[in-house]
Amino acid sequence: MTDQIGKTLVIGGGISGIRASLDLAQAGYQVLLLEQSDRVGGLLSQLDTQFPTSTCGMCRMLPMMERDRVDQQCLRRGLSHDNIEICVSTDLISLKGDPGNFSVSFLSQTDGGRDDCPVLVVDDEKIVRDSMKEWLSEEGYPVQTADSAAEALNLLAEGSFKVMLTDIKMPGMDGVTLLTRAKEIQPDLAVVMMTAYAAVDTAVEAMKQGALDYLVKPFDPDAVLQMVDRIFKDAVAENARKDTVDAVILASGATFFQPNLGINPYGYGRIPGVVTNLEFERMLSHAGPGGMDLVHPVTGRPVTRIAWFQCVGSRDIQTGTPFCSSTCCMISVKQSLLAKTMYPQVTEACVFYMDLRTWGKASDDYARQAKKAGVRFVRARVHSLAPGLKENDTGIPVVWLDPSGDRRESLFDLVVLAPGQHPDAFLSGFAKDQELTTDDWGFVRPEPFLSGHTNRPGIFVCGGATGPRDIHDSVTGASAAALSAMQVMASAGRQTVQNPEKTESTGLRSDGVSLFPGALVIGGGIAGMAAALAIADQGFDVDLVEKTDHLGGNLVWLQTAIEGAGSFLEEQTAAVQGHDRIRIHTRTCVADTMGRPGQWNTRLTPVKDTAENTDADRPEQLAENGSPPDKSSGGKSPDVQVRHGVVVLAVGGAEASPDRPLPDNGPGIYTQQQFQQALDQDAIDTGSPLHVAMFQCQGSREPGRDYCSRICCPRSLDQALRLKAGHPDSRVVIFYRDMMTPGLSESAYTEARKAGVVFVPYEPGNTPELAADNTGCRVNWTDPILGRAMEMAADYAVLATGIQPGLSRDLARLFGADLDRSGFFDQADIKWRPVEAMDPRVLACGICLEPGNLALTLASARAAAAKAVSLLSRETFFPGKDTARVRSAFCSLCQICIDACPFNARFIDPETRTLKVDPLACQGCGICAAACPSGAAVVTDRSLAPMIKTIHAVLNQPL
Amino acid sequence: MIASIQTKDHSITRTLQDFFAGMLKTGAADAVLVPSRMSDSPYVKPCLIASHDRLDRTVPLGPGFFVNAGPMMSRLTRTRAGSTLVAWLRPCEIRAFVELTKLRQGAREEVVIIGMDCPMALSRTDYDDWAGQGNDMSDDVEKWIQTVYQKPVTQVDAWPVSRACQVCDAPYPVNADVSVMLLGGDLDREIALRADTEKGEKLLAEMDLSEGQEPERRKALLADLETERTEAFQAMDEEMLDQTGSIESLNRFFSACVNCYNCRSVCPVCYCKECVFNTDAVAYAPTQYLSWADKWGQVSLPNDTVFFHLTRLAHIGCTCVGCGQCTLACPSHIPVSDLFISVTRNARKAFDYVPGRDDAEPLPLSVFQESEFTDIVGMGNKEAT
Amino acid sequence: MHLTDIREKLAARPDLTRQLAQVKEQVATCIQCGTCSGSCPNAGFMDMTPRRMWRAVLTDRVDMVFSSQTFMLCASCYVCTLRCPRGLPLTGAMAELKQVAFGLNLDRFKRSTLFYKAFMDNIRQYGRVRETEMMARYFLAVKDPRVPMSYTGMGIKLMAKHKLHPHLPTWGPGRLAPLFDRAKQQER
Amino acid sequence: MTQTVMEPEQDSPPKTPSLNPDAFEPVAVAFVCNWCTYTAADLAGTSRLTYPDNVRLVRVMCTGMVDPQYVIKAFLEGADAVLVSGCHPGDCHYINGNYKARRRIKLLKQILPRFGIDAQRLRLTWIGASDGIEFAQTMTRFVEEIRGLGPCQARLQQVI
Repeated sequence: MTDQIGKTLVIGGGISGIRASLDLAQAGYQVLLLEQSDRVGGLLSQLDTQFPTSTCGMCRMLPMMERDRVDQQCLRRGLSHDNIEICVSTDLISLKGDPGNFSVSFLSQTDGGRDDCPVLVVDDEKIVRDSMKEWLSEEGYPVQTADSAAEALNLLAEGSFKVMLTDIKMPGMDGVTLLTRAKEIQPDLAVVMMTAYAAVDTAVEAMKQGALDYLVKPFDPDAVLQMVDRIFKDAVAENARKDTVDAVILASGATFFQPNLGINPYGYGRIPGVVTNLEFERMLSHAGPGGMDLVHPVTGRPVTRIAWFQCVGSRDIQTGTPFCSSTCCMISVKQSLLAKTMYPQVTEACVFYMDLRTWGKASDDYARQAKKAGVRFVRARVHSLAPGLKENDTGIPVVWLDPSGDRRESLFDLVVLAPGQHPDAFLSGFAKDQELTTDDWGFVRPEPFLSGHTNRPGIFVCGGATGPRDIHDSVTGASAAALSAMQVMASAGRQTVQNPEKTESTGLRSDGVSLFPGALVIGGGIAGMAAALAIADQGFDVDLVEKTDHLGGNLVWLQTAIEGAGSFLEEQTAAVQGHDRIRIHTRTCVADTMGRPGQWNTRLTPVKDTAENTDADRPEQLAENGSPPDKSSGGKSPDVQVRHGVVVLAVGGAEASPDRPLPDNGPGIYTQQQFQQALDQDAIDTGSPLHVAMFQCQGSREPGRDYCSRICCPRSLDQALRLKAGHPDSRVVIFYRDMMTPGLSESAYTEARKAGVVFVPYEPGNTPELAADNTGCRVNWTDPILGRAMEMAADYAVLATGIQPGLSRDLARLFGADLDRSGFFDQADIKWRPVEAMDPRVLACGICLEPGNLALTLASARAAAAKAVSLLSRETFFPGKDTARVRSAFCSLCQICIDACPFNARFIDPETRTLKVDPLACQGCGICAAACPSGAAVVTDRSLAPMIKTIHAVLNQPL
Repeated sequence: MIASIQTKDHSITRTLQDFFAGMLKTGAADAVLVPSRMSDSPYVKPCLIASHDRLDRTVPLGPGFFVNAGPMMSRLTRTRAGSTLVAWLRPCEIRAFVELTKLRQGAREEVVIIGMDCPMALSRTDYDDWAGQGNDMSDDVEKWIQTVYQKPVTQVDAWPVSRACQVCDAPYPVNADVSVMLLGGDLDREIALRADTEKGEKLLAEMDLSEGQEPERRKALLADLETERTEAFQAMDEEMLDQTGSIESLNRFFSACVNCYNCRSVCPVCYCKECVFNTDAVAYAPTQYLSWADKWGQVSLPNDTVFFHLTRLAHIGCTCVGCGQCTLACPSHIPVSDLFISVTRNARKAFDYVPGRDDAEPLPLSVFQESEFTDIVGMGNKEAT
Repeated sequence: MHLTDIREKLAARPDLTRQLAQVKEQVATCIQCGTCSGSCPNAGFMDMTPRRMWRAVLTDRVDMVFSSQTFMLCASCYVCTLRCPRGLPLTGAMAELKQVAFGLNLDRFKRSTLFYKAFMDNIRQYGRVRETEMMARYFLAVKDPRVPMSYTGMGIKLMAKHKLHPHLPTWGPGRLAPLFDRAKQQER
Repeated sequence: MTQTVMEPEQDSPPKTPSLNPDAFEPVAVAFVCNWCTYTAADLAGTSRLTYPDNVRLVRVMCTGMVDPQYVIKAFLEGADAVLVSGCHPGDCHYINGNYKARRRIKLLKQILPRFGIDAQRLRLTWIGASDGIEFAQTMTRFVEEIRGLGPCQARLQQVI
């Protein structure tokens, strides 16, 4: 045990790095944040708005509690937190060690660049001097030359050098003597002898006298550079700062494909008006070129017709990129929507895509908004671009093939390319140095079932370094990685920094607030278990509530479908059951809760036998018209009271039931889950050639359930491949709208095509017809490419209906949270605070939060646990200095301020009948003060009296 | 459901008194709130009466209006009392109470509101004149009733109707449980009551009344009143604009104001426990006054007069019920309500808000829509005032 | 009728069936994005776009495949192969379809088959194309007087532009025969 | 004091605000939100974009904390114009403060022009964190507009 404060190195200051750093800092750990560029924020500092909100909410990442420790400002202006040391323009020099003891050295780019490494070249041959000078200068080294040892000594006396490259045989004083004399003048000078092959012995001798190394003539430029670079780096490493950290989070991000590399079919860099989406983002921004106007970058004329090309450097074998970059579709949806709505001049906004990947909870609806705004979406890939005719430059001609096979042509002022995400050079080097396991494309491959763990203990990874990621997944993954780092620091016996107020000799602040040191986790599926375990492992009591009689949730039926999931589930269940800090309550649900947020006292009650399990998570007293729960059994109440400071909603969800009427539920019609279970139980003979038709988006991505469930496409592909592996003559046809295989899951799509699975796209309103009777199913459809009516007799029809969240509004509201329009947990911010309610003490994970696969579920569970742990780790919270106060003498209890407060921070204390402020929820915005007519709601310095003074002061300043 | 009470002894007042007494006797009401004289003085104030034999001094209908009963209702209903209260209110009092319930200053659950057609009240000084010193006002009251409910009047004998009442755009009950339809009625014979809510129906059912109907002339009379009052409002609005259309003239308008804040004390929707202008929020250092005097050459005290009135306009801009109490209360005879009614009735149009119209209608400043008022955002749009 | 015809013929030729299966395998990962068809310079003359051709191959619609002239019109310019995001050997696949079509000896491809044969023979013999002789041999082979008639207009135009040389200097037989033999050998 | 008053960086002798229409220099108060418009103002500053110092910035955490009383007071204290500027809809750090501000400004615009304070003297704008150019342009244009309107009456004498 040591009283050392835990410290984590975070590599990369993009949003993943910021998120991980803030989580660690809020938990009280120290963070060393290294960033190569000159600012934090990464890519996001170039994006004014994000999908699917068309707004920016980056500042919502800032912690809501202990706000005084963080600069309350837009993150574009910078980040500052007491516990985070931020080093921008800094390179990582080396990293060695093990969990609990990594030594890291890093160097600011501002000190010790190559221009600080002057080189002296001494040779009597001019050609050698000149060529050496040319090679080294090109690389940025300041070079001086001397044609004799004597001149060299003069130069050495005048100024200092880091490196001297000297010939051995020279007229006058020879190189070896020069070496001795030079070392007298400048003992730390690195001297490299240059010699002909014949004189190597002399060179070796010179090394005994202090030369660092030698080069054999004739030398090749690379060898010279490598030698000087090595000396430079060693010298630099001496200047580098060194530190010791317990854990490392790699958040170095990804880079964008450069469209001008390779065959460049779209003429990026050659054809004026072909830009990347990042360049277009700047054009859209008022801070970019063109200012408030949207103008052509070359001609300066207003832009009216814009085309977006998807999959540039993604899903393209020609650029060595078989994977999908996950985010580009939505970036283009956003840009086209913004262009169309911000600039009425834009008459044509047209997105050319292959599959519109609007996966996840809110994206599909966003794309519908874009369609409504008049953005045209064309399922076509444009093969190449040629510049328009110069003399009448009317635009860039774009030619494509529409789905019916007709060739179309249109002119566009701008073509916006959506380049894919690729691993960057830093990542490749780091992965190699640290021997991290990477995938075929160079992204770091996380360990299965351990989101963010690399093969190296103590080194965690998140964000773009693990593959193409959007903000939401990056932020979630970053919090999960922060949890892993916290676990390393805790097991190394490290401490957290507690509030400085506590130790100040000037006296203790008396307004500290503590949370009840425990967590209530509702839902015993894999999400709930993972969250419970992570919280309990950090030393906090957890009550885990499960409505059924067993743990595991959906993973129970899914376990055979996912490789390794069975034993993972078994391990997790055993760990939860064996944990001395976890109390498991099966066949139990939440009845009601008392107390204020953070100091909840929640009553758990057994699920009644008669109750349908599916409704059991509904708070009982609300479900039954206010009648008190059944306490009659045995005269003694079976209810349990639980005190907790945070709550994690992990109630999961289920496969949605098919929305459209099915033909008598014919024998061959299965839902995706039913089909999976039949496959897993060998109820289907995959060894014989089967005809199977799979239908995607059954009831999803349509009004009513207008989100993509994100899991059905990969599951269908998995099932199809399994059928094809069982018998190659099996005929599998997948009817789809857009195959949602973002990121690296694209490879399963390709595999399925290779295996001969037939994919048939359809549009809503033109759904294939499924009929069934005792003899089997029949599918009729029109193939859009062939333009022919097709028919298929199928042994099985499989309907992918997607996920239906299982969270009831009553349960969410019990803890001050709510449901979103799709019935999932309403996140405080879908991008920036993805696992929290507006109140950060209310968390959610798994598929009641958002649709996702096992990896995403585990990531959200660990992210939620990270939030819970960082809150519970604080013994006392001291409210911000600007926390709102109530002058009760003036308060009429009109509750206008309660309505106005965006954070539910104000409430009427039932005991005193006075208005109170929850100091941990209050963000000091002052909205209450503006709403209150009586001046009873006050926020330090942001109320009437000081504002009147300020107004007077500013108006009476001299001009 | 419309019921009818037969008028007894040609006295409408007596008939109504009996009606209230009946409620108390049958237990349909535990108490009634009715304007009443406390002694032989002519002044009437809302009185909470629990005993059926104490109704003889009540004046349910009459030209005296000294207190808006809205805030009194707020006092009586702030927390549950466990009893049924029947309140006899003027339309502007109902409006005030509805607004106060939205501000959580009261609750309707235990109240049955009987609202009446209210053609007018007299100003305070005119009322004094009208009532004289007479101990028995009953004949005058009956005469008044027979006059004002039969046709639009702008004055009763020599006494002009108060300005706020002259421009009142809703002289009939809105949002009451029971509406007493007096306008155009054959009041010497019967009084018609309409139940507007379940609670109202229950009350009328318990009173065991005969079936009635809306007076035939009532609708036409209401239309006439509306026309007349719209015109009166426009005239007042123009007059006010003329008198206060600039900061300079506003200064003049309020030049007699002594910052007594009576207007806000009697205002039924100025619900603050303590006005912010009475707190340290608007207290200045002596140097501040000197600095103003320096800036303008002089500074008249007390200051912040216009600041106070403009703030009050902002605070009650949507909720002013137009009862005219502020004018009645002003010691300096400033027609405060003329200004407030003219400004707020125009201002609230932007939010399509009418105070008292609907319990469920949220206060305009407590809610918002994501896409609204886009015309007031940005530069260069020369939007209309 | 036509379908049965082609199916029967294919069934009788396991080698061609195998070749067709290979084509299907080559284009299996096609995602019907249409890049091939958009980039094809001859697409405008084809009765069916290459994309639809691949779709027909993948859905085993041999009737559609071999009632089309699309693969016969492939000029082997390789643009589609260069642009295909799936990296599919589309030009090669077109060539294979040509071969299967020749092998099936279908009536509708007779003229194309004969034209190709005349062309290749001509090259084999001379090391370059001698248009007049090639066309003459082609016309003889078709055995249909309407065919030469249909080329008359084009012939006259070409002659007017001095693009046809009725009296070509003759030089000895070309030396391409061994090359052709070797290619044939390799194909096996 | 949490709100920062941006002092105009000037060493020249103070000009007395002149009421002579020929030499009229307007004075305006801008309540700017800490997260967006203030950041934009900061960006304008660091980008060396100039804007007239007639606009006095008062930093507020959120436009939603601008009590109508502040606006009224500013006019009565002699401001020729008042600007309230914050985050674009949806961007608000406090979720919806800007929407609430919009309603309050709407109400003020229903009331103040009635007393001769031209509606153009009260402005509400959304200026995002990265809109430094827009900020500078808006300020310039704002001042030009007020200059055109002339001094606000309330500036000429004490409003009691």
